[in-house]
Amino acid sequence: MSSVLPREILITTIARLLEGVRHVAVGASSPMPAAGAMLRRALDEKERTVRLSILGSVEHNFFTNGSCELFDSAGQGRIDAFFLGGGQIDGQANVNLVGVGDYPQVKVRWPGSFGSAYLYFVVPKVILFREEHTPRVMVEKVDFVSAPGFSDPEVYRPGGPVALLTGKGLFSFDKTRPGFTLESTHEGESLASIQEATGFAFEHADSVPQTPAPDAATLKLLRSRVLDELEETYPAFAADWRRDLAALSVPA
Amino acid sequence: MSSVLPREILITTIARLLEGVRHVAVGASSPMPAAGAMLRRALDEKERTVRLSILGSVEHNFFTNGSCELFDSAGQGRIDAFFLGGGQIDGQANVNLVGVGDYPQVKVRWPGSFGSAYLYFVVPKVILFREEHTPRVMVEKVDFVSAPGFSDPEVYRPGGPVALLTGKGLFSFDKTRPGFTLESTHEGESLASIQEATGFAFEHADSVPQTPAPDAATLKLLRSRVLDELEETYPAFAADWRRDLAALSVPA
Amino acid sequence: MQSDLKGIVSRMRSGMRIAVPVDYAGVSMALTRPMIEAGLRDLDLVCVPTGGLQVDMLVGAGCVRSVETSAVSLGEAGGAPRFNAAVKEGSIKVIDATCPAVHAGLIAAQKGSPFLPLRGLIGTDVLANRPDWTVIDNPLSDQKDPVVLIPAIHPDVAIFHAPMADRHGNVWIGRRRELAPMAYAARETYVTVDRIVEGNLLADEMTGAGVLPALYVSAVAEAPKGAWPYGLWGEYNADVDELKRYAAAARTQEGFDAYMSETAKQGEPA
Amino acid sequence: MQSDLKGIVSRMRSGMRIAVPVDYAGVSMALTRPMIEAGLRDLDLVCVPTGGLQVDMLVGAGCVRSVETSAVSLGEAGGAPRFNAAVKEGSIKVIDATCPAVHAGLIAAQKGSPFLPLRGLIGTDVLANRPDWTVIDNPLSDQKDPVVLIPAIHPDVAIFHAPMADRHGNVWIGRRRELAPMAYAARETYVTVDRIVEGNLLADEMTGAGVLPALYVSAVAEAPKGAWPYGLWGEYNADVDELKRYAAAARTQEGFDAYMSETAKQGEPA
Repeated sequence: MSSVLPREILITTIARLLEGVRHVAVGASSPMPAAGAMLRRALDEKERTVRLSILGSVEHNFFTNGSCELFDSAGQGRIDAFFLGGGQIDGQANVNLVGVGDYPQVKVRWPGSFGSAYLYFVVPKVILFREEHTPRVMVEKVDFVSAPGFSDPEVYRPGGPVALLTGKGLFSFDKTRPGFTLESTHEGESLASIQEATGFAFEHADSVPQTPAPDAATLKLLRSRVLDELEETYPAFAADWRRDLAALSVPA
Repeated sequence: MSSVLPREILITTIARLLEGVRHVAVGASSPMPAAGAMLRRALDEKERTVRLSILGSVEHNFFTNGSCELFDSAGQGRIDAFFLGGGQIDGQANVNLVGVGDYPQVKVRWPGSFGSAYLYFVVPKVILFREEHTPRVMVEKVDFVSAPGFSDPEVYRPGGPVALLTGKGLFSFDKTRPGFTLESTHEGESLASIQEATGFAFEHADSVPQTPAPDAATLKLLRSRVLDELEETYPAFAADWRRDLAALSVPA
Repeated sequence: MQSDLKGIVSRMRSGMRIAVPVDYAGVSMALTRPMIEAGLRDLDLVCVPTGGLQVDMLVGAGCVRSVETSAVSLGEAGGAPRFNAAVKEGSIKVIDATCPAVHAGLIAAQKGSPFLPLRGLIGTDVLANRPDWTVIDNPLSDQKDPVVLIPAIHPDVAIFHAPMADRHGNVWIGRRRELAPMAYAARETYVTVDRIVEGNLLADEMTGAGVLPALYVSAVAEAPKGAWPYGLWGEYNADVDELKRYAAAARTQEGFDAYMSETAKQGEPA
Repeated sequence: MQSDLKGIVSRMRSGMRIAVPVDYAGVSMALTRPMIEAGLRDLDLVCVPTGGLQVDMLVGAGCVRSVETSAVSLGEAGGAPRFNAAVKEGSIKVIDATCPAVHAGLIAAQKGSPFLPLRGLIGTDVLANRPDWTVIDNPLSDQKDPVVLIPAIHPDVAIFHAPMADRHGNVWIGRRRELAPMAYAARETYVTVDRIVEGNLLADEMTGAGVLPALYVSAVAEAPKGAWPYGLWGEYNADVDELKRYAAAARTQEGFDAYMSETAKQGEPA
């Protein structure tokens, strides 16, 4: 088990969450979601075509109508999955990409909401992905709602969050409550360590399983084809990964 | 005077109506409006650039965003003048491009309203141009309003009709009445002959002047440069014109 | 992705709403006869924004239930004889529009929006006959300001003809950008092309600029000169003589039927 | 039509609303310093749909009154230091948007429409802080269906950088189509290009497909590598080291001032 890198478990988990999708879009600086989508594509290639759009990439760009096309195609229902991070994420899956403190003169200003206030509503599978899992990120209530985790029934909302994946564990989201359920803890974490790191309450089984590592075949695919593909768009991330593999003394 | 062709008087009149415009759009099969715009462009070339967009033409196409771009640019206020015909035109400048009789099962069906129901509202100078001047075209009331000649004050309407040019005469349009005023009669026509051919009432001075013919310099420009330019897009019309010039025994 | 004319038509069903382009933008005339031969019925055509020969033939062959359009004509060859006859007889429903309203409906669908507002139209009989169009008072204005809302148009199928596609299904539409909203708005898009090219049209910025990506294309079939007797921008001109021959023949239903069976024997154009 | 950087900046005025593109679409960095040197003040920037170095520099130089944007950052080089500081100090007004809302506002202007409806947004603090955005109940629905109306955005000026233009003022924007609505919506559009080419870009269907026509272009200036340190699609990559150098320097106003006067001496990039 210690022969698998933490990021490989994250990427494999992302690929599992993407089961059944046809078209995934990821942000420009999102190597792990991209890797997860590439793994999904490699696993599914005999059954279906999985498209991967990486914003700002030339190689992984299916768009020819400018930066509005991502939003248009999401509105058309042509994007099945998307990833959102967040400076703050709260227990109702609200996401804050704007800042900490009283808006507009926030104490800490982040870039802004980007397309979240739209995509979170229309993309069926939105995966919240943030490696940093601390009480300052996983808060009880966000200071600014860039995009809300759930909406009243009269609001047009074919999309929304399905999961929250962090450096410590994987949660599913139940929009009927609404709230998160801890599904698994990553190696080295426990229910207690996650509760301590999380500013919001969440549900969990009495005994929470560990996040599964990839099987040997998947791991091989990941370290060969996916890593090679990833290198084209994210050379620095791929180099890092290769270095860590070398340190593991595992043949890459 | 008889050394000037009727169409040359029409084209010159169109050019006069286009004084001051920067961008004229004409339909695909509108050689005379196109010729009028080309004459305007030639006359003004030292003072300003007059753009001419001919729908469906490659040579005179400034557009790269498909067939919606004409309407978009008109909505942006970038088209100063446009021409409309009409199977029926009435005394309030209503235009019918759909058919005669009870809609929808009309007795005579014409192609349809095209973009008139929009462009008539937003293009500042719409020139109604129809050579056939008979009671069946110039009616008291159109059977179907493809586009209305005037609108209530609360309706957004920066554009509308400024003139009606026919094979018999030139009318101006007064939107405050609303109604037409006969400004001039073409050679061979009179107030009486026009009244007889017109199904709607119109205002007129006691003595209606004759539509002026082009001066010698303008006529020269028309028969050289404009005719040459027109030939690229409307070869059949240009050939006709040259034949008639030859028949006039006027050196073309 | 790659298919043929029969393969494409086998994916169409009677009762579908089908979007077709204006005569100069690339009409897939190559699909017209296979659609007729497949016995499609009750089609609801949406002309983007006007129709011509393809519409007239489909109407003449009895395939059509309704036509939403800003106009139908054969251009230089005159009025559309079978369409005009059907309107007079009341055998098809004509839903008169105006060009920018058709574009607005497709762009609303492109944007996943329920409607687009459109200026103009107030006081026309076009509006008066469109119960699906709604006039509201502009909520952003502090004065009375009526504006028309055009609902999104969601065709089941869009069909058109283009100069080329690659084997991935990327289609080069050049500056005929109205073809893109048709495809964005439609559930399925079928394209015929003069030629299939090697390589990837998206790989190069110059060709990529004019591409409708495969993401929106359900199937492509090669059909050389597939717009004939219409022309194709940058490729070949319309065959006006043929359009006139059709126009003369189709003045009667018998003449139309004779034209269709005669030209069926001729096969593809030279 | 053809001009130079100073000629273009001389046509801008303090208090204007200026639209600028996203960092990867062609930012006219070449115009940034001339705008600062011209002493422009109280600019209202509209980022289409996000901003970066150009916005941060204009803010740092005191040219800006407000920024309407979906985000401002230096991408890989981190947060936008002068923008973030100005937001915290309250010395500029930030008007937070979301990407498709900026596009919707420009496309409304493109279409001459007063607004465009946009899904999403309901329940966000983005919406709560936009008194200019209005929620209505969709008039075309028979159920309760709230939808947001985004008013048209009419910039006084749009500026961007592109690979090439011809002497007629036609600008090749390739597949960066968001540049077109910026120009359609703006009263004036100023473009810098890496090179001016002979001939007419509209004369050929292949190049024409990627052209913003001269009709929408007020002036063009040649500025080789004019997007630097940003990259230009299909031409050159971003100079991330330079962006990082800026990001480090501009953490303080003094550092920003020093960077600007130092790089002013350097002149144009290699």
